[in-house]
Amino acid sequence: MAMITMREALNQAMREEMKRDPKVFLIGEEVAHYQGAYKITAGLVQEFGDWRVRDTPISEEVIAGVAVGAAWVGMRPIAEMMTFNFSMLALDIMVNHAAKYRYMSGGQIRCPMVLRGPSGAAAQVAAQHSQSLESYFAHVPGLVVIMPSTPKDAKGLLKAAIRDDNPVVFMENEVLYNLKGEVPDEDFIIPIGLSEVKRTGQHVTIVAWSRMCYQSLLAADILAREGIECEVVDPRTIRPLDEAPIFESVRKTNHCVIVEEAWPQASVGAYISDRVQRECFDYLDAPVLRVNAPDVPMPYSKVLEKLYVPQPEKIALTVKQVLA
Amino acid sequence: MAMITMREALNQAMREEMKRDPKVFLIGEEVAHYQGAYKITAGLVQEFGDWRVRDTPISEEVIAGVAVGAAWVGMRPIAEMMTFNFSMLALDIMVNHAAKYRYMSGGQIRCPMVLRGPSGAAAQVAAQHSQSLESYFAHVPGLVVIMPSTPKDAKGLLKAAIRDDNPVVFMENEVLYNLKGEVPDEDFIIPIGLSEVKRTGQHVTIVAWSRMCYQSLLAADILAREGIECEVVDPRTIRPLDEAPIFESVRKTNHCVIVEEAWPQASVGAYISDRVQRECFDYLDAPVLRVNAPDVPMPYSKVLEKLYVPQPEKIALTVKQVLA
Amino acid sequence: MSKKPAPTKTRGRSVPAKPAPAKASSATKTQAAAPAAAGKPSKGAPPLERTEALRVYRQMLLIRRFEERAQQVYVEGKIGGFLHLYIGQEAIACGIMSLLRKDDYFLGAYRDHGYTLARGADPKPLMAELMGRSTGISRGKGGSMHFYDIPNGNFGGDGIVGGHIPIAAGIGYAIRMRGSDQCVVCFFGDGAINEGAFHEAMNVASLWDLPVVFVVENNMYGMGTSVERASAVTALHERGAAYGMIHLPCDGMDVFQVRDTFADAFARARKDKKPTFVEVITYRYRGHSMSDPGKYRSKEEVEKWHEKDPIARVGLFLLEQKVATTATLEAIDKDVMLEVDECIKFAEESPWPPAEYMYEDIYVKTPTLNWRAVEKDPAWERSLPDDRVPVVYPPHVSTVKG
Amino acid sequence: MSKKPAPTKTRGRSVPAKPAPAKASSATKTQAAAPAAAGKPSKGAPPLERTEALRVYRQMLLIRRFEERAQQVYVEGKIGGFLHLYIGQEAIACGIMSLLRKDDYFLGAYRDHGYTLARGADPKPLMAELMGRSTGISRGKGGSMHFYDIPNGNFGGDGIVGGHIPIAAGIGYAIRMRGSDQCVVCFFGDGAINEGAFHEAMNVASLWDLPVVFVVENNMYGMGTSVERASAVTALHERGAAYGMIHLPCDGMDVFQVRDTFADAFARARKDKKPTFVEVITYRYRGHSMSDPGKYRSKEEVEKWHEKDPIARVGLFLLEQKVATTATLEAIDKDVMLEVDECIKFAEESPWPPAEYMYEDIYVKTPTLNWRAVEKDPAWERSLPDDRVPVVYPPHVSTVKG
Ligand SMILES: Cc1ncc(C[n+]2csc(CCOP(=O)(O)OP(=O)(O)O)c2C)c(N)n1
Ligand SMILES: Cc1ncc(C[n+]2csc(CCOP(=O)(O)OP(=O)(O)O)c2C)c(N)n1
Ligand SMILES: [Mg+2]
Ligand SMILES: [Mg+2]
Repeated sequence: MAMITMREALNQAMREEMKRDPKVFLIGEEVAHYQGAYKITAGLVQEFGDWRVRDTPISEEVIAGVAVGAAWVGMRPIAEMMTFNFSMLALDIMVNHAAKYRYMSGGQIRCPMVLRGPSGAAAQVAAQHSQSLESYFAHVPGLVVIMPSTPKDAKGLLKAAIRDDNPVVFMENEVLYNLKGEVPDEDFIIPIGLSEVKRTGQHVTIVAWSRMCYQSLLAADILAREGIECEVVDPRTIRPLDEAPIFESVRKTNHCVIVEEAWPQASVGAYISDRVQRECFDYLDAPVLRVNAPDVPMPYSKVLEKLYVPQPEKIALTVKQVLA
Repeated sequence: MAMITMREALNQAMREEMKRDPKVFLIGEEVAHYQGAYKITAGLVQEFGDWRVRDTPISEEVIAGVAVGAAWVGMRPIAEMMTFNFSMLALDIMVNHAAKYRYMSGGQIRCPMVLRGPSGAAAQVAAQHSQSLESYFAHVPGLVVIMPSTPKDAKGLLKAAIRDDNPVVFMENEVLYNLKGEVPDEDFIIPIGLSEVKRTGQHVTIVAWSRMCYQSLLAADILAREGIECEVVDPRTIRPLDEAPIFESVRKTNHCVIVEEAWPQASVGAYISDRVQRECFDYLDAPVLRVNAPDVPMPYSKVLEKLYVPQPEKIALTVKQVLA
Repeated sequence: MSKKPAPTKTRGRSVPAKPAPAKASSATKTQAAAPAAAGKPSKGAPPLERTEALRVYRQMLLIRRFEERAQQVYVEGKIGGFLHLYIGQEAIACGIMSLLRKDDYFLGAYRDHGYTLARGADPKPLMAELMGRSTGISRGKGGSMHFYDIPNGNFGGDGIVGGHIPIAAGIGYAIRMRGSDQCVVCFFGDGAINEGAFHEAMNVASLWDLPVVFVVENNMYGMGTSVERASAVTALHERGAAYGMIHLPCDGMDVFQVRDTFADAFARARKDKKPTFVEVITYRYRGHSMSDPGKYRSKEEVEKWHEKDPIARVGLFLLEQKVATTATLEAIDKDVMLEVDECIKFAEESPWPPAEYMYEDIYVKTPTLNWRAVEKDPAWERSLPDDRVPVVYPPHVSTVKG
Repeated sequence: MSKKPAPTKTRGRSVPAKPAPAKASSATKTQAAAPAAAGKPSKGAPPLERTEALRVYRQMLLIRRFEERAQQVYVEGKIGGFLHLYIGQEAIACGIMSLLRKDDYFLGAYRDHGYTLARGADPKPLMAELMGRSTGISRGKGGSMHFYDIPNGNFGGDGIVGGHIPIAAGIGYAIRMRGSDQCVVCFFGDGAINEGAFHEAMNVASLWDLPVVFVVENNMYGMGTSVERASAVTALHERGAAYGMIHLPCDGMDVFQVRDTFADAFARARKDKKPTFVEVITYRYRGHSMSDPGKYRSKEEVEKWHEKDPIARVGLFLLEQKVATTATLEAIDKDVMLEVDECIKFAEESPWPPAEYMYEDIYVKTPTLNWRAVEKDPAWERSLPDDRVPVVYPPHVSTVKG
């Protein structure tokens, strides 16, 4: 076990899979000679050359489109969105093509690709650059959506995503890139669609993923000092959703809080809430509560941004509210 | 009161508003000389000329972009998506521009535009042409989303949308275009954000909009014969959501079924379910149940399509299940 | 065999050309420049063998009769949704496919019957697909707009105008990684070139030297909108100059010229790995789809194009060359009609897809998945570990260093 | 005053040009064609009045000093997020704004400090915006990438590369509807022209004759990617030919040439309603943003460009023309420094935005809304019935029949 950052974990995952399989290649803006806008792909072009680590023009529809076409004929592309804020320009490719051609062809086509990059708020990059758009991908049958919260999960799940034969949307979080954690030294993968209980507790179940899982664990520490034991479940994969462990936990704690960095309406968190009230109806002592970004665009000023992003204190407050 | 189709109602709304205000204009693919792919804009170019009824190249990003730019400098554009299946190509313009510039400029900019067109399944147009993507727009603060279910609502709400000073996404349903209904003869609007109880009943609350409201009313007829009285609430506006009447109804019936044509995950219906379990927790005798399209792409064959689209029988079955 | 006419002549003949002088002038300039830019004289295609010529004739006729019958059956309500007919454009698909190698790829838009038939697919599963039967080439789940035949490199029909163009660049990219001399043909319409997707894909295909042959089938209209009302420059192939890509026009009503033009383009793709942008000038005889009466076109205009009928043209050639007699041609037509009748029979006798089909072919069953999570999800539960038909990849994928 | 140099010379000087012969040849051709296409001899701009020349000099200097200080303050942690500096490109914004009419519009990308200052905005609220204060021009909610000054027709900064280009076409469309002789300037970078949005917008601007002046500021790089590695044709203005649009290059380090070039473009937009595509060749002295050390550029290359410094060039001109003495210029610089100091002071003394600001400026409070539905929603509850600053529309909107 080595202590490495999520940045290193992601970089290792890609390097190892590219070594393992010549069909794996990387394509995106500044991924090669600039070493990645966030340095996630550092060193790869030196090792694998321009055809397997490809800098592109600023053309998101082509970045995703090239990945889809190459995947259809047997390659295993990893397409990087410099940030997922720009992925709306590639959404048609993912939703109408990557997710549907297998179906429309009666099972003749497969699309083993990964669309990856940072998602969510960074630091003061304002409204257009601070969005959590996982709901756009989670809404769509035919796609797989993964959002890791630790270096280990990031490496194991990215390796699984690259080996997976379905189109996978792999959403990272810029703020977590420098987060350190233990990662096994040997070759390993974490199965897609496997949630993990990141902390056990008997009073309340917190469902949270990516950066919000991290924030929730901090909230759990605060609450523990007050004798409130939170069970924090990290789905890790958003689609398909590993529901059973969530339901199991709620049936034990009888209380549920869902923490999400995205806006509240028509979101992943709303769906999990719907599933919990449906499957744990007789076990809930209180309605499922949710913590989200306010239902407004992200402001630039740091004093406002701090109020915007769900903080441990706010999560703790909501937990007390659900237990009240 | 005249009996007219939803097609005529939409056409009248645009004609009347274009007469009323020279700043209103229409832009989209085939909206002018072809009279509209679905003939919604028939006769308008003859009356208002090419500058106010503009045929465009097949360039969705420009259709929405031209509308946004014109709106910023004081026009009131109506941009047509031939169908909302193509709106992903215009999504960045709507989400990162139409919805955000007012905020990012500290209130200097307004974007009084309407993005409209048919949404949802038609008849055997298969996976890429049968999508209900309202969740993509409902997710986003800064946008208004409207989905009418009757000719009267269509006319009154489209007129309101055109007069409204915010960017409005107005999603119609192709299958309802020929639906007839009574529409007032005098000039009228229906306020945005006003839901309507389309049928009163005491046993169960059905929340449904657009075509699904129509299907739910058919289901209510079937159930009435068996003595089950459904209250059908049509939000009509998806964002902002007029919640109070929904909660009021559920507190009366103690049962809730949400019917949605879209896929179930990260959707508008999931959010309404979350809101109901939250606000009506102590009133619910059973979990909120949902009827959706199956979580798969739309198949072409008519025998499969019939199984795919939520039918009155399926809705009725779910109502019985929630009451069981 | 007809040689390429001077581009300007082609334009004059085919397009009611009224572009602004600036545009026109720059137009001819670039056109003239194009072949030169190829850097070598046009070789053209080898003359058609007598038998091969007959085969192409029969194939063009099969597309036409197949679609004429489909149109009838549609009116009878046995086909639903959109039905876009290729009638009038047969020479393009047949000319190109007559040169395409077994291991090459192609993809196009929703007007896709012609490509699939020209590639030699059995027409029975195609008619069955139109009728939504389980024996359809896409198991009844795609319909008219979504014909795919992957074992033959057919990535078929896209319902999103322009959406498949970046994907074609991706197939070209994979070919370069492999280092093989395959190529990919990307068909799209005159309306599609105004989508951003076209622009982004053309730039990278030229920038990275991808073996993609871009074919804009300029049939003069995108639905009801003429090229003049949609594109600022009406000589569409000139858009290629913006990407430093070799670009030229071609008479799409003449299968021989199509073969000459594309033989060069394929050679360029295989040897030099360079893309080509060809504007094939043609016409769709029918409305955009079954719901379109085509009021925006004059009777005279339509008739003018029927005089250039691509099938009649080949028929005439066969007679002139004494390859066939009127009797032979009639016999071929009869034979084709019979084949289409059998397609209808096959389709109507085929079973409807069972309900389970709805949940199949969404995901690939993969070992990287936590099975327990999805055991109740039919979309996963009914997924297969492999594709329904084996996709042809080259045995070994070699990657080239850039 | 310098006249336009032969395009090829400009290219040679500014771009390490190694395009393939095919591209190069077609390049020069189109370039030559362009001015001709204008159909009338270039008139150029009126010579700068002595006072006006001094004003432009001071303005360019203000942009540079303002950004140099912003850079310092950023390092001190008083500015957050992205900070993209315009330093090196000042002649473009200042040359263009010196010709723009009060009722004209413009918009650009995130590298937007220069445009806003050149348009004559008070720099204090701009520095306050960078520091996220409530007195900022966007109330502290936009930051460096989002300067807007609507009363002065400034639709400012877009963080989505290419996203604002279709919007510029929409402003041009509104101008045509009005029948006024306004025009709109759309600034974007060399990296933006490979976005589909550029393609779609250029086509309609030319097709519909929209009074839009498209300005690609070719500073040789999009982040770390050089034009050669991003665009198949490196003479970027040639992309204009694909849309039949008049297109030409311009030396962006020379404010006088900028004025000459754009005076013609504006005249064309106002009189003929025709768009123009100008490639302004320039260089960004700093990294792409504060996080970019700019390793991808050689010291020599950067120095070569500093020799062409646009501000020094104007200073020299002022001295040669005896408009100013070295003393005057130094006095101006001192004065500018003082003004920037005051900006910092103003910003640092300004209050932080209160929490309520987060919920303001999202929706317009409109009579068409059912108020009861949103009374608990702060985003609606705090919305205003009007804009925070009155937007200048022409008093009466007349619509023209096409
Ligand atoms: C992205 C997108 N926009 C609009 C449509 C609707 N549509 C379908 S076909 C068509 C016209 C296409 O014309 P063209 O590209 O010339 O092809 P043709 O039909 O002439 O073969 C349009 C606008 C679509 N399917 N996809
Ligand atoms: C749609 C989109 N894709 C990618 C980015 C990330 N990005 C920001 S600036 C930039 C480079 C733009 O270069 P250029 O257009 O030349 O403008 P310059 O920075 O040189 O002024 C990129 C790739 C973005 N902001 N938006
Ligand atoms: Mg066409
Ligand atoms: Mg640049």
